[in-house]
Amino acid sequence: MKKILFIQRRSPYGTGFAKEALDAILMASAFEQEISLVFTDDGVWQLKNQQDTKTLGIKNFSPTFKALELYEVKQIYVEQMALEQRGLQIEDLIIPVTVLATAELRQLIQQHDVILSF
Amino acid sequence: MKKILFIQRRSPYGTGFAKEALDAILMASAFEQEISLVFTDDGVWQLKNQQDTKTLGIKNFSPTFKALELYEVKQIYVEQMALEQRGLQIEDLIIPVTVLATAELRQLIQQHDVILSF
Amino acid sequence: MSILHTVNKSPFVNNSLASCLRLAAQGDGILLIEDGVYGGLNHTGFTPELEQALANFTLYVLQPDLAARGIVNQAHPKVQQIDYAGFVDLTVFYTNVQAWF
Amino acid sequence: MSILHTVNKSPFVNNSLASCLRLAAQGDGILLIEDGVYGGLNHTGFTPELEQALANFTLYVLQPDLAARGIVNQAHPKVQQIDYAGFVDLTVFYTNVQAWF
Amino acid sequence: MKFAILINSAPFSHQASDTAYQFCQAALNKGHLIHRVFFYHDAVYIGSSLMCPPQDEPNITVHWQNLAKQHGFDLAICIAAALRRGVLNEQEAKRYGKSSANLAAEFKIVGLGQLVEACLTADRLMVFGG
Amino acid sequence: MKFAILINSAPFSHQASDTAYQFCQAALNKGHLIHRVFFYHDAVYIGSSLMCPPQDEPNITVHWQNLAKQHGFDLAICIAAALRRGVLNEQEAKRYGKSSANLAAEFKIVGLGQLVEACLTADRLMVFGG
Repeated sequence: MKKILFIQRRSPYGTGFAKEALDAILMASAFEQEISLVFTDDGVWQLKNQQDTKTLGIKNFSPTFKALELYEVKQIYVEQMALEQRGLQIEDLIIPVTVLATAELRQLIQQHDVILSF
Repeated sequence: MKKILFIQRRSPYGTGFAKEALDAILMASAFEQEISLVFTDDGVWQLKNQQDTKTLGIKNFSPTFKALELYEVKQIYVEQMALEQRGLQIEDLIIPVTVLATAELRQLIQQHDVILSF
Repeated sequence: MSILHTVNKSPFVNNSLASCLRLAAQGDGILLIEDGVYGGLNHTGFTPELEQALANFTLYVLQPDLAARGIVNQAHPKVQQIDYAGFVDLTVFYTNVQAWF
Repeated sequence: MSILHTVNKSPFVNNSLASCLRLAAQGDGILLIEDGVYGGLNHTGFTPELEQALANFTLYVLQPDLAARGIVNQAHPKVQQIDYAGFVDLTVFYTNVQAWF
Repeated sequence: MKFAILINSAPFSHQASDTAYQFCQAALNKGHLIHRVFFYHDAVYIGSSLMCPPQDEPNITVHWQNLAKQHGFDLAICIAAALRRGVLNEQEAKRYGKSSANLAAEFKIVGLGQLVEACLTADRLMVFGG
Repeated sequence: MKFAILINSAPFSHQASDTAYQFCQAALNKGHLIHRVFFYHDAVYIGSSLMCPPQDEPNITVHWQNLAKQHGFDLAICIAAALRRGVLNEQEAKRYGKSSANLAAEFKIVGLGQLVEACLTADRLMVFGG
């Protein structure tokens, strides 16, 4: 068994990275490995609640994050500093997450076998 | 006759913007309009001398800048601050340019009818 | 003569908005679109720079892009929210347009 | 256990190198490639941050990317210049690799 | 007002082509004219006839086709950018010995001069970038 | 060492696919193995058979084909990313009612599971990003 870490650093919608990264996470969850997700930098915007893409005419993929628990993806981390810089609190996020200080996140990254960053 | 301004803000090679922007500049020069070029931010790296792409196996397009004079593109400007931040001097550039202070560049931009930025 | 500047990159990631603010002239308009709308928020690390910009420029933000990102309520009160029709009107009101990306 | 971080964006434009420096651990290696090599230069506005990074990490820069950009002579003397073969060796030497882009 | 539109980014990977489309729709609704939409850099991929987006995602190529047909403006793809990236009409496919073309209907492959001409003709150039 | 390679960026527009190619060549020269090269996001365009780069520019598709043939590794293109962007093999072209396919020889269209499998099998995953 390998410990796989996904690091999400991109905002949703502006580029296609966030959406296609989520597809990769869901796929990885089928392989019964130990999966962790980290959201930092503009990646924390992916988890912002109240997203409404109707006027843009593109798909709102943020509800899919709520399905992660069903896929047994339960280790979901957010860097505290990334939230603070963006004026966000955990209540603003669409799913419950574990908030990490920068030093804790630094340690967490070292504990994984494979790092997929998007 | 329209006054057309090309603003180059991207480094060469990392992305394809710089090269394809240069193609557009050469094309515009055939229309006998008044054309000005500005290099700022990482765009000043496009003009760095001594570029050597042999090991990368991609094409070095920087010699094309020397042809701009033949195409009657003679108003070529560089923002002083962009050079300074990057440790560059005009002697490091492949062609002669006019160096502008930020305030001068700000004025120059206002004097154009069409702005094409890459 | 004044210019409408459009900016589509997040100021937390990219220098496009910073360059725009450096090179726009007093009285110009700046419209934040796509990921650029993250630059138009209140209570973020970028807000002090935004408030400085508000002294020299008129700031606009594309509301549909705020809505998509779930941040309509976080928008700075002095930044004007417009829709696509308003975007079109601005390009007519200002005499030229420059895109920063 | 230590990680080789690769960074391919210019620190003058993008926050990738800054994020890498924040989240890399003492003893990790950082390899600057593509437009990332602009972060490995001497006498630029970024050099003070680079020199701070050199206290905690080993910095490498891909020489073919320096050469393409005409900046071999501008590289910081404490940043190790390597070729693609050296790049491969580093990925073996370190136990994991993380890409910042 | 007469607008020229320049799009620089690939579909899906960047929002720019969606924004450009919404802008054009709004401009036309207000009675303005679109002189030409010019697809440069990775935006040439928007002219591919082979895209098969999922049912719940918009098909940007079809959106442009409909808007251009309805309002009679050009969908112009830069030839040099398109050849490099493999967006070909029948003529170019034949010239380069390729077995098939993939340029979508309504789109035309043109020279870069058409971008400059559009800048000179229009009242405003709008750039939607990458 | 056994490497898995993930490429995320379009050809021409980003240097990442060139860097990935040079890395793979150097790794193979040193006797390492490439398990699979996985093309995701805009990198799926690298598998297009229709690209016609100018004579003085390298053809990255041909480079990958030659390297893969010589060393016997997979050139795997993500099916979901490829369908969206219009990179199709014969089977998908038929399924979606398209008149032609444009997947280059040696490239295979596969599921995203092949990326995960590559991560689990290889000693190192190398990501070349956008």
